[in-house]
Amino acid sequence: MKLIYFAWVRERVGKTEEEIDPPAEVATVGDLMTWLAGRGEEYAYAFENAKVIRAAIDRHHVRADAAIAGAAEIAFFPPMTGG
Amino acid sequence: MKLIYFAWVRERVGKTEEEIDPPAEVATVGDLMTWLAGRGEEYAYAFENAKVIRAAIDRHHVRADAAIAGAAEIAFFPPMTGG
Amino acid sequence: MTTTIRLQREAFDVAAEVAALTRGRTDIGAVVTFTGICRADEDGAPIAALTLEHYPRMAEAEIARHIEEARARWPLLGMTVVHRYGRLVPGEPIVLVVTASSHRQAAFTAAEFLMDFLKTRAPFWKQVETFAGTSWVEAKAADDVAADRWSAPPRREVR
Amino acid sequence: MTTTIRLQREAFDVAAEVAALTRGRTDIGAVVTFTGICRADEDGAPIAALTLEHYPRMAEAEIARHIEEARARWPLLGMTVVHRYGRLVPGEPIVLVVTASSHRQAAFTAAEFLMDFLKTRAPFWKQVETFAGTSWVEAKAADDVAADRWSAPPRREVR
Repeated sequence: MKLIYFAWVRERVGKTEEEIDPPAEVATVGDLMTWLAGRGEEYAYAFENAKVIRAAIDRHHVRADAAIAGAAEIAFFPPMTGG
Repeated sequence: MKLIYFAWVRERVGKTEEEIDPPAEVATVGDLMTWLAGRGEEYAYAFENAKVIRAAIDRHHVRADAAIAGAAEIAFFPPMTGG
Repeated sequence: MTTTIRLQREAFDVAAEVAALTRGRTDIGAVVTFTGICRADEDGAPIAALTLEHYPRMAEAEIARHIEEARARWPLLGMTVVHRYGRLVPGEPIVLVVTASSHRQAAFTAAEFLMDFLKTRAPFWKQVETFAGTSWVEAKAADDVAADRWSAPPRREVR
Repeated sequence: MTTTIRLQREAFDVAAEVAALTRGRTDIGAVVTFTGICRADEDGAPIAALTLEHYPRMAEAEIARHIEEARARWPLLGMTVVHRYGRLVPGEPIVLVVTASSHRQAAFTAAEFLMDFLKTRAPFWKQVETFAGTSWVEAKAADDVAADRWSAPPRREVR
């Protein structure tokens, strides 16, 4: 699946997007953030306070308990500040 | 004092404005409407339902119990429908 | 604060009024405009035109009093009210309110406040011209209800 | 109903957007516009510019979902949302919402609803450029409070 990062999540991870293939036990968005945080210093920094990070699956807002099975594109970003 | 009429009050009275000199016992806006209603058929028609008619003294909205002493210009009109 | 009140027969230019209120300023973060337009129907019946009658000096004074009240109640940076009179056909603009503030809530709230008061307290009267004759538009109870909500203390604290 | 959603780098023309929504129609009685403008300060500190980052396809989809919700909740005749991205300096417009209805209350309410959702749910992020460096604007609790009021059934019945 494809991951996309925005704003300071993007800056901390150091990339705008990437393809990943997480292990089967990574079932939810929350699991995915925990798994990502273990991938290195920049990910640990980006996801150190996972509670404030928002996620979208295939361009719909989801909560941390949303299942990632079947997702084509998962985005992580800070709370939005548009308008 | 000067009286000014607007909208259907004006149409019923048949004039846009006039100078009047009511007797001393006409103390309030309500008294004035009653006194005007006795001045002829067109006035009786205009003021037949005095409760719905609004008044302004010197360009400020007033209630029927407002005193008319000292007023230079009193206006009578239906409820407003601007905007 | 920039305030403008104009009563006129002519149409108005919303963009020009907004530009006059905001030009050269960088403290304004929110501009709300309300434009009231003559519809082709009134209470479900087709109309040919509206004729607006007004009480000239009082209309200006009454609008000024409400602009002053809005200024006292909300943190505004500018307000414009333009109201037309005379004969207007469907599709023509009748009234314009523009409010400017640093934040959106004050701008929205003040625009609604000014419109509710223009509907119920500004000395304007609409005469409807139908294909059968003319009649005076009756005041709507819903407009009085809308205006009455401003008698209570400001209801919304969010900005 | 006419609806327009556009995300763009370029400035927008409020008058042209309103004209596109109302041209040739005589059923629209009320048009509300909201323009959000880049201020020269953020939380009291002077800024040099804002840079807006967005999530392109999701931003359009999310705005479309809220336009659809507004259409279901209020009697609207047209809605336009234009949101800019990229670098903007103080005084430049950021966002435009236009709503049209036969009566004013629906137009005002839908414009506030759309703005509250653009602030809290549309995937845009503002980075502030000060004379000392850059930082990301933090989401404001007041904006969440404003958005939460729409979860309850429509509060105002007046039109």
